[in-house]
Amino acid sequence: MDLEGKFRELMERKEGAHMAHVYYGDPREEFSLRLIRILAESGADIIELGIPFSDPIADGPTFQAACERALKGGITPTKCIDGIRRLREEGLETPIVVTTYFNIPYAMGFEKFLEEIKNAGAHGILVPDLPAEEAKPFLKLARRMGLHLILHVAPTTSQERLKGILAEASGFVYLISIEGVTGARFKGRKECSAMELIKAVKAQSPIPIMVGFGISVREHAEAMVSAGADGVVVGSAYARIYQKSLDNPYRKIDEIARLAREIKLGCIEGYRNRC
Amino acid sequence: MDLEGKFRELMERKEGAHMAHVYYGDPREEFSLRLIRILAESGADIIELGIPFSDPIADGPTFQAACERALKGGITPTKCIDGIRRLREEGLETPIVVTTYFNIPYAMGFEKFLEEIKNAGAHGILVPDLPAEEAKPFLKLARRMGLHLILHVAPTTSQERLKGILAEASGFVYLISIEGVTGARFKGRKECSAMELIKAVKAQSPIPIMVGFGISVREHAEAMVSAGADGVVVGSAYARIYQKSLDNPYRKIDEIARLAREIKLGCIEGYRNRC
Amino acid sequence: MVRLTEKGRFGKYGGAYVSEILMQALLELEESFERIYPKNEFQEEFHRLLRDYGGRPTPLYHARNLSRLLGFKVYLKREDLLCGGSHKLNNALGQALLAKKMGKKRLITETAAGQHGLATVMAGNLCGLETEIFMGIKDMERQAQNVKKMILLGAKIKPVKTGAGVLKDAVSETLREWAECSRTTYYLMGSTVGPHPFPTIVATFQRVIGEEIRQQILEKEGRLPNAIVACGSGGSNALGAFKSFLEEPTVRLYFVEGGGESLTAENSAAAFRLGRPGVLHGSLMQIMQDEFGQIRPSKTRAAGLNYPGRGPEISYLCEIGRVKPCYAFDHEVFEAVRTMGRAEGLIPALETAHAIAYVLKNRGEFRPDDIVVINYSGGGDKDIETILRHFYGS
Amino acid sequence: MVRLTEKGRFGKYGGAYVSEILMQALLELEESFERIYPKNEFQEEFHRLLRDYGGRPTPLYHARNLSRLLGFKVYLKREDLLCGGSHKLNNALGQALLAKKMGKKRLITETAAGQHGLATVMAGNLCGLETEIFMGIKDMERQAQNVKKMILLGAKIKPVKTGAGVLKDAVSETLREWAECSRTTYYLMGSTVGPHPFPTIVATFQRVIGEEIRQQILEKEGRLPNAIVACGSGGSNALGAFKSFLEEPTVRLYFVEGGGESLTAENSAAAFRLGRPGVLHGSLMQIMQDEFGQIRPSKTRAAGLNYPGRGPEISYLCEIGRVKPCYAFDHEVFEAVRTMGRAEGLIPALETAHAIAYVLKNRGEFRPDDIVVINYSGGGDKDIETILRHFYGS
Ligand SMILES: Cc1ncc(COP(=O)(O)O)c(C=O)c1O
Ligand SMILES: Cc1ncc(COP(=O)(O)O)c(C=O)c1O
Repeated sequence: MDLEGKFRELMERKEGAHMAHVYYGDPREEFSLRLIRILAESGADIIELGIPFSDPIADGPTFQAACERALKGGITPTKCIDGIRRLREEGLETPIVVTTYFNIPYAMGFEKFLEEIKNAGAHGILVPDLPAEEAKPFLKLARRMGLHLILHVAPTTSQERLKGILAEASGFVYLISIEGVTGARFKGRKECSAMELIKAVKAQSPIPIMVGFGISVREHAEAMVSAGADGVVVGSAYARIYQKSLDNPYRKIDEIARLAREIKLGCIEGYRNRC
Repeated sequence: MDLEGKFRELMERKEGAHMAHVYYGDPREEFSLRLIRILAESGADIIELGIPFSDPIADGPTFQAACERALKGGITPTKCIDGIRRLREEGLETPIVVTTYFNIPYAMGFEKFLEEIKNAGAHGILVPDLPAEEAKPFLKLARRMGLHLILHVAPTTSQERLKGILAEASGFVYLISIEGVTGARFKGRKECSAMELIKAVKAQSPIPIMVGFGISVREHAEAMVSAGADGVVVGSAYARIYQKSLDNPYRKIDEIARLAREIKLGCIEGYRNRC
Repeated sequence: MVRLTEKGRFGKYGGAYVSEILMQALLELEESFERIYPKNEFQEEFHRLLRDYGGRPTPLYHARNLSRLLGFKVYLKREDLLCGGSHKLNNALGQALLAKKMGKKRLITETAAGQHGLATVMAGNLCGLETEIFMGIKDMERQAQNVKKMILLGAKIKPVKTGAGVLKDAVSETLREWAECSRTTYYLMGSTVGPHPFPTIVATFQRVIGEEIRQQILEKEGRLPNAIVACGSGGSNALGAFKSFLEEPTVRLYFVEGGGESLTAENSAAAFRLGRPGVLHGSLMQIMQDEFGQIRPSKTRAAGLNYPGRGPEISYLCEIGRVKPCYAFDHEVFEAVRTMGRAEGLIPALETAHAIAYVLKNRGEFRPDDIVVINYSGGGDKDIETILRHFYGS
Repeated sequence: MVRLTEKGRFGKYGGAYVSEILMQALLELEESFERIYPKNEFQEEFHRLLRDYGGRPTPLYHARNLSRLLGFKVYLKREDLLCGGSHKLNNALGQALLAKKMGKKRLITETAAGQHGLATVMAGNLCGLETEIFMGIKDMERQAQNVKKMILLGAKIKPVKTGAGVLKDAVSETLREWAECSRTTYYLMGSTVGPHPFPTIVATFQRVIGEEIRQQILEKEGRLPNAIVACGSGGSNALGAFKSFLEEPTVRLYFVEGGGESLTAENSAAAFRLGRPGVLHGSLMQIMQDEFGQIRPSKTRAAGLNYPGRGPEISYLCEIGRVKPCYAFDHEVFEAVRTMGRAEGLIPALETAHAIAYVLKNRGEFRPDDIVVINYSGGGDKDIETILRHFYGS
């Protein structure tokens, strides 16, 4: 199922979408494969598959550590893409969005990279350090290849730029809920700015909105979806669970599955509570 | 006996003069008193009684240490002058020349200082950091009071200044044998410059010449006196002996007396060997 | 919307590859810089501070003993005499003033050798702004003295433990911090790196070096130099020295990077030798990286050269052949320190000593009647422990 | 034969109270200085080096934040920006050039803060002269960084263990050494102390400070300052700053010495407070001494002020009331360091901080429309360990 299909399906089911973000290869490939399947089974509607990068400047300590571990374990972009292929071969139908910092696709050649992930079975690509201006040369390319190049909006995004970004956005728009990095926790005031931003985007564009950064519990998900978001992204919250048991992360799979279900419940409730 | 008398007597006896330099109060006053008497008995014709100063810039390590010890022991210029008085009271007849750095008499008032040492029984004063130019205001004063203000000449002294110094010199002229500080040892080449300087002084003035700095053994004394000097000054060489036994310096008195006799013998032989 | 991208390009290099969160801050910065910088009020204040606080113009010193040793005429552009001991203040003062005029309350930055951090605190205090400095823990050890100085001046120091605990990691961490506070806080970038408009801003504030060189050499020699040699990583002192001569084809420009122990992947910081174009810290530039695009840690004894990227402008100038990229090895660098000390009584920063080492080693590249200007980017006080440990053990 | 004595007097102070051995060297020095100094060749070389090597003129910086704090206008004469980090190079360069022209092969000197020793090695290397530095072992500990720098530059260091192992003892030891080698070796006196002609020579080479102040303040303010404040012990930076204003009755001159912990005999270096005239190291001057004339050791945390004597010229100027002798205590000095750092981003040398501390404490002596020039004699790099230990423990 592709992204459009997924969002249509969820809308019909009156549910918010739950995108689960995993840095592939942390601490080992096999665990990531298992983790992704479990997440998909436990309520993740989209998998955001992160290709670890040496210098993840938009990530907080949790994901920094995840990248570091995965790279130390020998992960490479090629292996990550192979991972997507394996997930598909094993029957995973959940849409996959590949996340990576720009230097990774740049090193391979952006077009080749898109081809590879597309062939492996991904539906989109999300590059945290590729703002709309720099994304411009690649938007058409991605579209032509049938991939969504996901753009971001943030509380700091000006009205003018918001318009421009929404005009180019594809698949969904990744709404950065707070000013900060991944893994941050919500603080009262900042939540507000996310709500306002959701409203502003909604007013201008029908494109689905996925809210990320700092979503870690059911209540966050519920709040965002009830405010009008089409879903939320949870990432560091999962990693924080298994990183407490790195010698045997499998022991944490149940706990992660529980959280995933909780988040999904939040997405559902949020939808119901929409005014 | 005064300085003139002493030099006259020695000339008659065809002997060079042996001036023994002692820093008074090192390590204790009683020892200095004993030391001076022994030196006088063992061949010292003149006693150079040093008043310790905190910053003896013309002295080498041996005498620096001597000053430091004496000052730590509580010696003061007043006590030194009292020491002269005691030596006289106990019957010492050897001429005494007081040596001290300029700040000591300056602090007391130069005139008062001269009075005090004169009254105590000294015959002259020798100030290592008072060159002829700075001594000028004090030369007349000393003469009027019947004290010799001893001037120095050195291998570096120019012909022109030599003339000026000899014109003002009184008692004897202190001929600094080497370029350096007290306690230095002769090195071959430098001895030569002392010899030449002795000749130059002799050629211009009848004033007695005492050669100091670095004289530590009989052969030095002999060489200087045979070259025309009227005597030598030995100081650090004595201190070097007793400073090896500071807890009981009296144990070294015999050894010091032996050296004093040796030096005196050198002075006598030197006189005989004059060509 | 493309305005920024076009402006921030040097050939293919440059750009602004940052999180969407920071785009507004960069646009605001670009707009503010273009509006405030040309103003008389700004120019006067900036130049007053450069002159009276910083000590500009710095001298152009004809190093006669060194020249005799080398066989051609060598001038040193004495940025070590700038307040703080290196060229870094030119930029820090300019940006701190800019931040103040923009109404920011706080400066953040990263530092490696500590020189830039120090310059930032100094400028921050002058302008009444709080300062927070991110520094890799390894660099903190190596530059303990500068760390202490910054603390004394009132800066907060944030030790960065991630990665190798060096400059690269500190830059990442500062970018992360900035994402949280870009509305009130100014990121005072320390070199001609980072997203547009930083490389342009920093180069603009450092341009004074070359402007002075040009005027001074014309006064002293009546002609332009044959070569200008500068060390660098991000490239700020080099660009500062070079910019007034880019259009002068007779002036050869040499950029000396940190060769490290040897030209092998793990032991060097020679990005022009060992790297290729890529994106790091917001900019497309020459970078040391593996085949997959993972950034490789650089290694050199000179903390200030220990960065795997070369700024976009210097990347471009080397690509088109206008600037010759060179390197010097650590052991040559220490020898250059000694040689400079003995010949001229000056102890250069380890970074600066790279430029000197290159000239010492490659004297054959210069002719007896050549005039060579070495940009003497900083003094060795900050490195004195490292230097002495090298020569005399600990 | 009286020529020398008359020339070397400032009132009753001065003179040349040295061993006969050194008299010839002093006369030779006086003659050479008078002959060589006025020569065009010397002046040109000296000023070229001061400018291009040293970084003169040093700025006169209007410290606005500090001025605001104090309530009147304060300028800093930035001798910390001189190469080497203090005013010492002015003198070292001048004398090293003189030594070279005199045909000497070697420089000896003593140093306390290490600044003068460093300046001497630098100047020695420039002029191709060997250098040997005498330094009290206690000062060597306190100024470990400068010791290392001197070694790196090729100087021989002679640790002086006699006495208290501080400056006073190092001067004595250098004089002793000089007595052995005055024919081939030049004693490069570090301050306006010692026998004639040193105080005059040193003051002559430092005079440039005040000449610049005069020109700069007239340019900036159109009038002379109301006060000039300088720290000192021997008095070289103070005299350097003061000499151009001695005949200007409207310019008050303040000389700040090291108060130490308290004004008691064993805990201070305030020779004008605690001393009286006497002779030390060849000169009649204000000296800390006991009732018998034994020199008292001085005590202050600032190594460069830790000398029991005030040079003859500053002794005289204080005696006749032209200069006001003042002091600052150690704890006030450290606070002044912090205040200066926070206000202006500058870390002063502990010596320099005495002048700042005095002004901070006695701001009531100045009026709102006063212009006060503080001679900022040196930077605090050399003292950074001591300063940080004071504030943050070890
Ligand atoms: C003295 C000195 N020179 C050079 C550099 C390199 O920086 P850049 O390439 O920006 O000139 C540094 C960096 O800290 C430095 O401290
Ligand atoms: C920075 C600084 N200021 C002042 C002084 C005091 O010396 P003077 O009295 O000769 O100026 C010193 C001496 O080392 C010094 O280093």
